[in-house]
Amino acid sequence: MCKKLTMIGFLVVLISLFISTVPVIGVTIESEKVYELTANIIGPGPIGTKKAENIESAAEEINKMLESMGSPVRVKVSVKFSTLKWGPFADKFYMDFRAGKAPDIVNLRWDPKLADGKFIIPLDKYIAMWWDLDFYDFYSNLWKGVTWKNNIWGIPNDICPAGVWYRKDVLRKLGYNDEEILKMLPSDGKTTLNKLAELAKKAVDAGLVEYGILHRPSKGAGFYATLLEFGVKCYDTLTGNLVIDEPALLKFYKWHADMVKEGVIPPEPPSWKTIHATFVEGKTFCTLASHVGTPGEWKKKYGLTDKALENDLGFLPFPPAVRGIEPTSVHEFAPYLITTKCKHPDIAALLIMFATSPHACAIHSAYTLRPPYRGSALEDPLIKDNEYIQKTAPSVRTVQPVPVHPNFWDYMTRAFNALKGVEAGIITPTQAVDDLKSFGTTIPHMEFIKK
Amino acid sequence: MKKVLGKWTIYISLSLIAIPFLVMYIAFFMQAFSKGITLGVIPQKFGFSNFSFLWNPIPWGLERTSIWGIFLNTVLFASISGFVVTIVCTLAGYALSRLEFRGKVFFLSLQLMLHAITGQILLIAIFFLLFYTKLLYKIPGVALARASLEIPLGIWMAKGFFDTVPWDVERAAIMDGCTRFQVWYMIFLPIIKPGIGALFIWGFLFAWHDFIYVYTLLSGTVPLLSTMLQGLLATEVVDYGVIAALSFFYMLPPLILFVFLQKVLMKAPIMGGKGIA
Amino acid sequence: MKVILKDLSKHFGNVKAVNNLNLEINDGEFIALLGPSGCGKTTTLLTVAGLYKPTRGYIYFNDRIVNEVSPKDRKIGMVFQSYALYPHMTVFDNITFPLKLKKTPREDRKRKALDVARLVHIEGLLNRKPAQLSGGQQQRVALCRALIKEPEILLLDEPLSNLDAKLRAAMRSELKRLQKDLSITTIFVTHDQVEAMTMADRVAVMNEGVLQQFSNPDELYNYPKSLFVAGFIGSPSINLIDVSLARSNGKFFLKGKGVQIELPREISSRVESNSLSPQLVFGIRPEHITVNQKKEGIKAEVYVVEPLGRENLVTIKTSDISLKVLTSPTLKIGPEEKVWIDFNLDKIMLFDKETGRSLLLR
Amino acid sequence: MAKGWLKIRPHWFFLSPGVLLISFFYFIPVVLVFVIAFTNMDQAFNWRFVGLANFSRLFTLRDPLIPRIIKNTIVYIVGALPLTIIGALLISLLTMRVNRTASLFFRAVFFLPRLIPPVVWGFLWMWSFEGTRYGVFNSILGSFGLPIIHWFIKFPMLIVIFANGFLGISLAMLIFTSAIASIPRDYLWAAEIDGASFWQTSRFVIIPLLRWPIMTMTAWHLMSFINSYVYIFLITGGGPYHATEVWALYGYNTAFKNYQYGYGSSIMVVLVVINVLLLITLLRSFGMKKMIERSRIEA
Repeated sequence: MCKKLTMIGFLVVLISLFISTVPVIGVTIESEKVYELTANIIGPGPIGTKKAENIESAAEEINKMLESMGSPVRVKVSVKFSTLKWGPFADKFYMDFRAGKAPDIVNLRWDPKLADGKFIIPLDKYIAMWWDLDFYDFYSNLWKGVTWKNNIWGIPNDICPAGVWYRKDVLRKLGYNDEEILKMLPSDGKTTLNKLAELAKKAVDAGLVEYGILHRPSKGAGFYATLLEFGVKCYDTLTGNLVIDEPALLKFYKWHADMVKEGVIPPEPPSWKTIHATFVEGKTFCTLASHVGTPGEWKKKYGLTDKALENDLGFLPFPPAVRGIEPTSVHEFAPYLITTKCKHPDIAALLIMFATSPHACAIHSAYTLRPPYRGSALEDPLIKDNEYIQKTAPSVRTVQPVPVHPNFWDYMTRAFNALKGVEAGIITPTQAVDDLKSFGTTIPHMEFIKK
Repeated sequence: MKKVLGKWTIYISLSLIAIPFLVMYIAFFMQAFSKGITLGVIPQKFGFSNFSFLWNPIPWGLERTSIWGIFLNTVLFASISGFVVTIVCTLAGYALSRLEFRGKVFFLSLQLMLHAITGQILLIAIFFLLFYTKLLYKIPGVALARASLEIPLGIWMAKGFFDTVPWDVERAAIMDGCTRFQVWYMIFLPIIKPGIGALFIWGFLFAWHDFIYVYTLLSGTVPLLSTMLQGLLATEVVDYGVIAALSFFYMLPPLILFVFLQKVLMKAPIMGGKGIA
Repeated sequence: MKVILKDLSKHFGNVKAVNNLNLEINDGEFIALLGPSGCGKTTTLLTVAGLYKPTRGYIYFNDRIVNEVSPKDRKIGMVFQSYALYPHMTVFDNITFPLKLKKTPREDRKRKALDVARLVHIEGLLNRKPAQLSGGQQQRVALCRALIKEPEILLLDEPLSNLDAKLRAAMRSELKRLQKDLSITTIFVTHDQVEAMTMADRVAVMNEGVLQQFSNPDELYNYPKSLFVAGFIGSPSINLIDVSLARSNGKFFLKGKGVQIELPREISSRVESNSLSPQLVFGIRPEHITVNQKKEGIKAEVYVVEPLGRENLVTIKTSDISLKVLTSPTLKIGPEEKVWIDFNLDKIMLFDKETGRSLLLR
Repeated sequence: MAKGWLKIRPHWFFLSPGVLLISFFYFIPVVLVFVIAFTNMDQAFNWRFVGLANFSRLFTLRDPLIPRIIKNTIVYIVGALPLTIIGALLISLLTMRVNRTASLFFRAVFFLPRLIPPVVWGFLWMWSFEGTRYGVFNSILGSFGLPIIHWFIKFPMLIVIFANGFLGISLAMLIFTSAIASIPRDYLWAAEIDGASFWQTSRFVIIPLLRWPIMTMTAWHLMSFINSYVYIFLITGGGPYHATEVWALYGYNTAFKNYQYGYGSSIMVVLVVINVLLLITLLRSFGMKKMIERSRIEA
């Protein structure tokens, strides 16, 4: 309680400071001054709605404080929430932007093109200004994911360490007891992808499941993670260049082609709906398409029970597929960004700060079952007693961000497209690698690792 | 006996071609009006629950869009297109049917050539054109672009309507002292009323059905029924049942128009149906 | 081949196109189906061809019922009103099309085509397309195509109606000669009575799907069995006057508006035995009325004089009745002139007004 | 209203709106697409001219997808065009032979695609051939205990060809049936009396008489299959792995999916050129002037 009061005190000071920086201080203007802002917030699915609601409640909180201060200034924010997929949502943003309808705050998959194309503004100023007040306990690895050319461009608002979910009940039906299961698939991920595939094949052959292993139907962090499992080097951290790692890529594609042949992976990745539905129904043994927080979505949309989550499902980071690789967990997210079209970036930044407060973070976490993105949120009464969140929260610390490079997602798109071609049997693994090689020639400074 | 057998082979071969389509149509219909289907076509529970979007907001996240706003957008878009097609084509059709001027043959054959170029391959350029003229992402601008796709053939259609009017009517009107514009306005327009109706409906329907122009030039910013449906399909947030019901709702106005105005439409040259989109 | 139509009916929904038709056509005979348009004559022809299935009744070719035989197996040749020459084939291909379908060798086809083409004098046109031919030539090609199959029955559907008057007259005699030479049973549909009368051995007059009379042209003209036939046959057409029969002093009189005619004894006796109702129609052909200025007969007034060249057609009015009369051009009369007319009582016809049946024939 | 002006040049008054719109939405875009084809225009909308770079990428096979795209385009056209014309002919001929009700029914079934909006038609195909047990045909297979089929993996091009072909059929069928209906009945009767079977009548009489509609429909659909990509875009988006990506769709995707407007334009320029060449050939062989009647008032 005491802590909260000091917090409010801080904020009041802050706001008075802040208002003075905006030349509209209440003394000179009698009538109400209302700042109107817009925000476009994206999913995932209906489950991400708290990211939008948090902005709305941030505005309310600010207005309350302003009122208590007697200031005539008000903030009005209209938030639009979209359940579009990230790709189409980004398209829409670019179009809106060109049409002059860009929102002030937007929530996109982070892409350095946004910064290079002058679509968004850097936020270092605000982060530095309010570091002690608010941003001090964001997990530090998250900032890496939104840094580009020595600037921070977005505020993290969500995290989902991607990994492997599998069905323990299927393994039990195959005759393993819980101890054996934990030994084969330890929760730290120190096993191999082939072990997983072997079990999946057994389950498929026994007719227990329809699908052995399902991966994402589109590019994304989980896809990048599977590349890492095969030791594929996509990005050179030293030079900041993208890399095409032929031998590792070939291994990656060959493995998938073999899995399709064995019937473990379907030749055509099913849609998200099918992935989730069949996994919850127990018709899929293992999904590489999900992350720590996915059970939240399963519970809300697909009828997963707490008991089943407790007993029948198991999670681990992506296990290595080749020797010498550590289990990995990867994240990507859509941070809050402020567009260059924003007329009052200060107010937008303030809104974002309130919308990422420990309590707001806890609200989001509680609703989605995703781990909080800042440590102090774990203390919040909302999730303090939530066993699942408390249990999975540490996984965030080891998560690594996806590389920040303007062509990284183009690369992933191409690589994923080739994967689909390999699985469908339209091209061979060698052709897939050739395809990527020819893509590489169109990107400046691409590095190649030859066989 | 041999003849009877021959008849049956005809029926059977026709049915064989038709069955996959019938299955698709029936599955679609059943999906729209039931909770779900088994065996491809057999509905589980008949009802209108999928149509709840008619009185509730569309289940599209927090973007609580009412179907009726989108419906009105679509009506507006299609109507503008219909009007533009009607006005431009009745004007030009008259000149091409009744006036003699240099380059007429060239103009007419040009229209046929332009119609053959579907406009889809010019979409990139049209995108930039609209962007620089500040018409991009605005219903009137895009409707104008969409209407211009139908104008080449529309001019031919309109010419056909004017051609059916006997020359003596025009000769009489000119003797009575009409100017050309008066002839057009006071004599011809009333005579070819059904043709004008057909032109309007024609422009309206193609705009109503259009996807790629709306998707590329209006997308997101201003949803129409076609792009909204495609968006729902792409995002997978709603069931197939709701999508089928929405599709049904989307298809209904043109179907009703078509059934009621079939006679008028059929007066239009049959080429009115445009190739693939 | 002998063709017999027995109780033949063809209905289209509620429309009875042909109703209970009975016809017997002898081998080698040339008959015409005559009637106004819509009388069912073409339907009859198409039914004989097998293109229509009879609703009721039978068609016999010789003694065989052919109701179920398909057109191609009926050994018929047909010429359509429009000729139905396939526009995309040459004359030769058109003519030999039936043979081609029967997979006749090309050599045979050539030979036969030449034979038939010679018959109708089109051997020089074999390589042309139908569009390059005149109407008469097209007609001959169509005939050729019908004949090449060596049909036993030839069906002609108004084959001359698309030709101009001069050509039509020429084709008439040619068709007739050809038919006699080949002695094929021929059924000829026409609405032109002159064509029917000049060409056919016998003419079947039809009206509204019902056969009116089937007899040779002479009989048809002079002894029509019904009011319809009397009115339909003959140009200029017959004069018909509503009359009633009256008897006085053992003599019979026909009384109309302003006319009274005494019937000769032999006619009146027949009338007496036949007639039931007193309402009759009196008919007399224009050439059987004589006009004089000698004040003999019924007094009348000239209304119009139409010179036809060889004769004049004079319309004459007496009381309220107008009559058409053929007079010699030497008789100089003009409108509004007073004349007197006389009927050739041997040639008069009498019909029952209600049934339309002739009262003078058995 | 400028009456005097109207008197001198009335046709300008009547034609100007049409000329204006057509110049704006056809002529200027054609010029523009040629100009953009020489830039490396991307999302940022910068006009930077790169000379022939786009075209050299296209023609020297530095884009390894090009052979695949060309092959797809050829397979697509070679498959869909005959399907459309032969299918439409077959259906029109068959429906001619059945009774009225049945013929109306079948024609309605095959005409319906034209009344269905593209998005819905796309959805119908996507959903019917979905590779999971939720797809219409797989759910039927499943209920008979048969394994599901990954339609879009096994027959992607076939599905696209059929989806587009039957759209073509709906139009061509309409044209052909009305053309058949306008053939004088005498021709068919004459053929029947001459002893032609149904197929012989069709082959020797009906189809030769339909030469003009068949030619127009072939030309029409050839252009249409070359230029349009909406249905492929909706059904497969060009996938899986470019298996159904035809030239026009590749141009669209390059521009609007990958934001390479410049390269996309150069792809479309190729189509514009092909169109112009094709049109010139077609117009020559069809004799355009014959189709246009002269007016009969000199005023």
